[in-house]
Amino acid sequence: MDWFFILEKILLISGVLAISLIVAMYSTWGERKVAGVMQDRIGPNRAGFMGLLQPLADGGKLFFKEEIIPGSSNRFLFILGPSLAMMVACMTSAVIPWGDTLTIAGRTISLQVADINIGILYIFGVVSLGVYGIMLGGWASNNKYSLLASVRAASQIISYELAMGLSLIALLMMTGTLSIKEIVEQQRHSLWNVLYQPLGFLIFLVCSFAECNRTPFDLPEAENELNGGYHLEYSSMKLGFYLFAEYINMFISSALMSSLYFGGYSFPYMDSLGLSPNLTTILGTVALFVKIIFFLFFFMWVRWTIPRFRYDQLMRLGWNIMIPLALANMLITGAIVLYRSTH
Amino acid sequence: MNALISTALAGVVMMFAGLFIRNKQHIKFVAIAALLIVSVANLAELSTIEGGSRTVLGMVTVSHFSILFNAIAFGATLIYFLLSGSAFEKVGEHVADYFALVFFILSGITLASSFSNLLMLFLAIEIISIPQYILAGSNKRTPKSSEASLKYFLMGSFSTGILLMGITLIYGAAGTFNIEELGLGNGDINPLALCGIILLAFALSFKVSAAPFHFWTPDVYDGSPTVFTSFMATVVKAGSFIAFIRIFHGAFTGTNISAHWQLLLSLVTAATLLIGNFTAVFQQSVKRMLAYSSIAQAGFMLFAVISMNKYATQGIILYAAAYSVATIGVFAVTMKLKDYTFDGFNGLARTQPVLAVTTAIFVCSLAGIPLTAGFFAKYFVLTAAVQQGNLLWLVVLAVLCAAISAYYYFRVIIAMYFKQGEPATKEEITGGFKVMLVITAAIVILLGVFPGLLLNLI
Amino acid sequence: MLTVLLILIPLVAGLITFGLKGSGPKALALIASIASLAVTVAALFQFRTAPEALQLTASWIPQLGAQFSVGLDGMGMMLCLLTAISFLLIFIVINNRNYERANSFYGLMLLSQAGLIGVFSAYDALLFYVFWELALIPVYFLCSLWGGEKRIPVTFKFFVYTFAGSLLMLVGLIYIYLQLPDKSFSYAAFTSGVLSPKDQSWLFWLFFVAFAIKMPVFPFHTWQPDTYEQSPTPVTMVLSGIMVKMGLFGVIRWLLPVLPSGAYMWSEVAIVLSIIGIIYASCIAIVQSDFKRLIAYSSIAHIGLMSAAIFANNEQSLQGVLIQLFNHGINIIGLWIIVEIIQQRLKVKNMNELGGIATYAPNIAIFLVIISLANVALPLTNGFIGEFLMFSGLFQYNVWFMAVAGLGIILAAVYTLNMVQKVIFGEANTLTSTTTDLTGNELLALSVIVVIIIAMGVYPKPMLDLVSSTTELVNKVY
Amino acid sequence: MFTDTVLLSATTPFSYFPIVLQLCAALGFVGLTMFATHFLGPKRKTSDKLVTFESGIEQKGNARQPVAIKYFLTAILFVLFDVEVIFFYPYAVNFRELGWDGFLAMLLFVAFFLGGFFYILKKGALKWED
Amino acid sequence: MPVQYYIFLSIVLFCIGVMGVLMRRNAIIIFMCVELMLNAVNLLMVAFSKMWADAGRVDAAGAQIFVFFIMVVAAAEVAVGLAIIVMVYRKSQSVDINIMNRLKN
Repeated sequence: MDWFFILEKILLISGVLAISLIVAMYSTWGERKVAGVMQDRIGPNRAGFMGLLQPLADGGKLFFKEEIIPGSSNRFLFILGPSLAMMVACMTSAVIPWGDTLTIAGRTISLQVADINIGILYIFGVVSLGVYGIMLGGWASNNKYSLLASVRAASQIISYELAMGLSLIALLMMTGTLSIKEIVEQQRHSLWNVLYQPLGFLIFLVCSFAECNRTPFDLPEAENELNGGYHLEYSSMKLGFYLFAEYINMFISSALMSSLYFGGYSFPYMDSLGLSPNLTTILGTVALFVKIIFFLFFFMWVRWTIPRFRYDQLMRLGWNIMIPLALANMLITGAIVLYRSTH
Repeated sequence: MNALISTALAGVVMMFAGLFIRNKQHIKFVAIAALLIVSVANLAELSTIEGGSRTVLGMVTVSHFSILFNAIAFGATLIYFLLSGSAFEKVGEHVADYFALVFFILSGITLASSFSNLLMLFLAIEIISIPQYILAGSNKRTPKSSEASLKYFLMGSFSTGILLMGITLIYGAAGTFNIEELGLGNGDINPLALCGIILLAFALSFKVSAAPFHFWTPDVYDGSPTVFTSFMATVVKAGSFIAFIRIFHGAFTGTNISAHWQLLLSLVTAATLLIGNFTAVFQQSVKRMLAYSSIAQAGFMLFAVISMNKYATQGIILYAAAYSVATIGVFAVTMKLKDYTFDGFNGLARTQPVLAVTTAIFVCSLAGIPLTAGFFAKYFVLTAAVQQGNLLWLVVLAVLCAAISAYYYFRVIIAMYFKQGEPATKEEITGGFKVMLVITAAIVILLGVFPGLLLNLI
Repeated sequence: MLTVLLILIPLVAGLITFGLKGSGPKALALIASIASLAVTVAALFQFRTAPEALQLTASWIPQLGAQFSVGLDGMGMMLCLLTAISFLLIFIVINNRNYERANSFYGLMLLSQAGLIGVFSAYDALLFYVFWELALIPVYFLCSLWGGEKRIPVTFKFFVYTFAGSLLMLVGLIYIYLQLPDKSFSYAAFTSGVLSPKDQSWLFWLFFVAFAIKMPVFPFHTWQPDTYEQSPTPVTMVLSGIMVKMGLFGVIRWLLPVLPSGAYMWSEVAIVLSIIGIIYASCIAIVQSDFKRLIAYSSIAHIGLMSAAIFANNEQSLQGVLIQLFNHGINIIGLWIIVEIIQQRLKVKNMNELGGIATYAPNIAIFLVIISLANVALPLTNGFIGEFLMFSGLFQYNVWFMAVAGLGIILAAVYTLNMVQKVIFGEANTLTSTTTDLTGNELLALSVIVVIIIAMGVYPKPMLDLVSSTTELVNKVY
Repeated sequence: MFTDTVLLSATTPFSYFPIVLQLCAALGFVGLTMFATHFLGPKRKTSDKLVTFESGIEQKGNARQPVAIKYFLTAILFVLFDVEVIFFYPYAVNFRELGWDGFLAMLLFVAFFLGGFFYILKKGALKWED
Repeated sequence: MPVQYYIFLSIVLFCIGVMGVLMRRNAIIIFMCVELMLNAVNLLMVAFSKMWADAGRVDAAGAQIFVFFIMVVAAAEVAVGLAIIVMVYRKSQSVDINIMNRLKN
């Protein structure tokens, strides 16, 4: 047993989890700031410089709030719901390559927690567990609004998961692998996938919004229809978990989109700069985070730009437009790839 | 392959027919036309097969035998559509879907008659089973129907699990799913394989409702809409049997291995015969009687499984045809009556002589009276068992049970001819229906006088 | 060709009859039975000149080696004759009856005739089996539709008994078929003697049970008295006069030649069963007060003697059996005709309510006496020669068997004469004093029977000649 | 029958080990936080506080009533179509080797997929308006 | 890990499923037990596939394809089965299979 390996992985995991949490926290700050800019307001500015300590204040408040579990709820499931949501959010980051390898003291350290050859399937598998968190929470609350919201959320998430899965198939046809690391490496030496798969990316993007319950797909949490949705009865850190999970999911979605379509930790001319490998790796990781932050901003941008869909519009978009489009994209990609490889 | 593809396509066509055709009666005609096309496609393949069989991708082996069996299944279904097709409309709204499901079942049956890979066996069994769960529960007006459906579903999926475990264990022993390459009978017996075979035997006994795995049958058959019971108890059962026979004859024969499961299955056969017959004797409802009699008949068909010779294959072909056609006929008549008990048949001979005569012929065929198809069906499976050699005790048991079966089959005749009563029919008996019944009865008798008509084709 | 015609005439006539109305069925049945008799007589002549011409073999199910093979030997010829005569007599006697749904009645009667002739002429084991079953179905319907009060359970018992028996026989047939090298059902192949004695010893029981139920032999007889009692009398005539002969015929034609060592091995058991049947049936007959049941039990006793004689397996006994097949049929039909006549007039079956008929209907009395005497095998009646030969055959086999069976003769005399005494002599009561004498057609039928009784009693040689070929054949096989 | 696909040349079970580590870490984090907040917050429970919130009016009946069958239908359809999607994955990974034959087979599969899809659309299984 | 561990685990899971089906009365739980059985089979199938691949069979991936088919069929069964259970529940407000004994009469 290689103890250094384990130590290295533990460090990496802690780092990734910590960064996820920090990014999630500052996303809330970012969100309000973006909202402020878009609506010509200032946004949080009291706690610390430019309100930078606001997320800490919010987090602390959630910690010290009274914990309420409604009398008619199912206690076990009530606690399990947010825990599961948070767990799932924490698990998806395991297969995302945060960077290339670092060489420290003769050891080659990969900046990916686990490079498994079915990375994309793993993501799908874990993400689809996320719906349990919402479903359990909504059902366990024994509240009509929560239940309705959770049922809506479940329907929405699973509907868009179909189109999401289909849109990725076209990508797989081009790359021929399910390992995310390999997909990134391929882009390092050629053009970004988004240039070959614009439609696929678009579908994936839309579906990511729906998967994360982000506006314009935030029906499960529609506060003016459902009093806040599936986490209506939650308080304290349990509510915090739901909120955090959502932001972490956004973060991971952004990372995934960057990795699959925008070259991940690679950036143009990275191999021709003549820098040391370690430096290149660090620059790559920075590049990845730049991309992620752009996508996070995009999430917020959309939120304050587009109004919420009606439920039937949402389902129609998912089933009647996204799925056929994704299928068509897949078939066209397949035909072109085959044609080019045989001629 | 033609049959497989065309039935699946026909199913899809029927699904869409329901969307575009408003008139329910036209749907029936579309179904009949589709079935005719399927039959023709099936028979057209006969001439293209040289040297007995053709294997497609190591998954499906199309042979003369399988085509003939398909033809019988399609023929029986055609009779079923013609006799009982109009009863579909009374079950519920989604007539076209019911027809589509029947076509999907048929495609499962064609797969069952031609698989050459355990994967395809599994798929065949499932394609046969799953539409049946739906058909069983298709009458939404009565709780009986949905409960029958639930019961069938739970039992059916349970047996699927067992089937899969059997297949997995066999794979663990043999390293392949291809039936021809399994090679279990040679050399020492692998305990994994033996366990697998036993599990497979159990699961398939479940599917063909052989005792002691039969307990779901009466309830399900009784609860389901009669028109679907009639299909489930006949064509579908024959289809499951063909799968049973193909796998056990094709893969598990061999000097060492067959003795092990043969004893087990003979006991199952004996139990099936005894339970099926003795319980059928005490039934008051014709529908339930037919359910139990289908168990009893399964006992006879099991002979074909355990005897493993050419009579067995011929026998199962004849049995499938004879049993299906006759039972479909009896069910068709039963469905026209208001009262499904034996008393409901009282005096039918006086009011509806055509119905009574044809029913009498069907029932005689089921009892195995000579000059009806049922006689030669029984004859062949008994011959197969006698030739097998060490099953004579079972054969004697079987003929005694056959004599008992005459009791409950003839109760129908007694009720129709020897008792007084005014049987109430649900609807006007049309001339077309009578003509179809007479044609069906003629087929039964024709096969009873000249079984060679079918046997020549094998 | 004539043989096929013999089967076809009643078959086709029967099917046509179903579609007729009014008095059509009656007329057609009569015509068909006359035609049958004529063809039978023609066949009889052909049999004397060119017996091979009665054989016919046609392809039926080549896959199984089953053929449509029919033909008539001496025994078959004789039984066909018996069938033709019996059916004609039955139709004559019931000519003035009007049955409900006459078309079905006469149609089924004719179909059963076709089945019977098929059984007697089949030379292919599978064909034999098919006819064997087919003869049963119409009779089952006849009994169930036109029988007495308890007809449904009773005839059902009859049906299940015989059906179970015949299915056992089917198993035996299949087993033998599979043992044969050329996989054929033909008579020649079946009698080629390839079966090992071990196989024969158990196959014997499969066949014997089937035949024993039909005859019937103790302990397989329990269906018989009930069925005879409940059936309409014309059907009882068919049952007791001809159908029971199917069992005996089966033993002689199929069991003995196909399973000679089996029959040899179990002959004592078979004889003991038969003799128990004789004594048992006779004893019950003595205490019986029901007219029909008495005759039924007497029939069991007679058949028991025949069956015992068959298994005694020597030429004399066999000759006796063969001739008795015919004579017993004639006698018992005669008795049933009388029963039918009395019952139709007085509507009672209990002999204690009868008596003194001789005074009011002397013709009935005369015929009953003659036929009863033939039934107890008085010399110069037809019963005598057969029973004599059978007893001498049994004597050669085992003296004690003969002695016990002989007791049956004495008992037969007791109950038959008792019956005659009770029915026609003694005090007439108010009921019996209304008896009217025979009508024309009854007189005709009974006269024919009496003529046959006396002719056969005085000059049995033609009949003995007719069956000699069969006797020789069977003994050769032994 | 089947060729050796990428599925078989799998990475060793050991490459999944870090995932187990991460699972432990996530479990630990979630558990700890839950545990901590349980003790950190004030606890002043009153019966009114524990009543479920329904926009300020009193709760009527049990919330766990059957919801519209549409949701259920969507779930079922997802299960079916998702499994069909799963079939595309091994195909997509291997589709270069399978070539045009494989593509045609996949077209047939897609045709059936679309057949089912249009069927449910036509049947109105996804109509949310009513 | 040796394949025996997987076989043992799968058999245990399978037996739990079987016992559940035979002993529980709630239709949903029975159904879940059936799914457990199927998943035990899947696990075993993959284990055997690996075993035969290690033993040098080139077509051992077939078992993994089989697993796909099991999943598909299981999905179809889920679709049908849940629909049936919902239908029964809406009729009788219960998914206890004991109440279904009224079918017998």
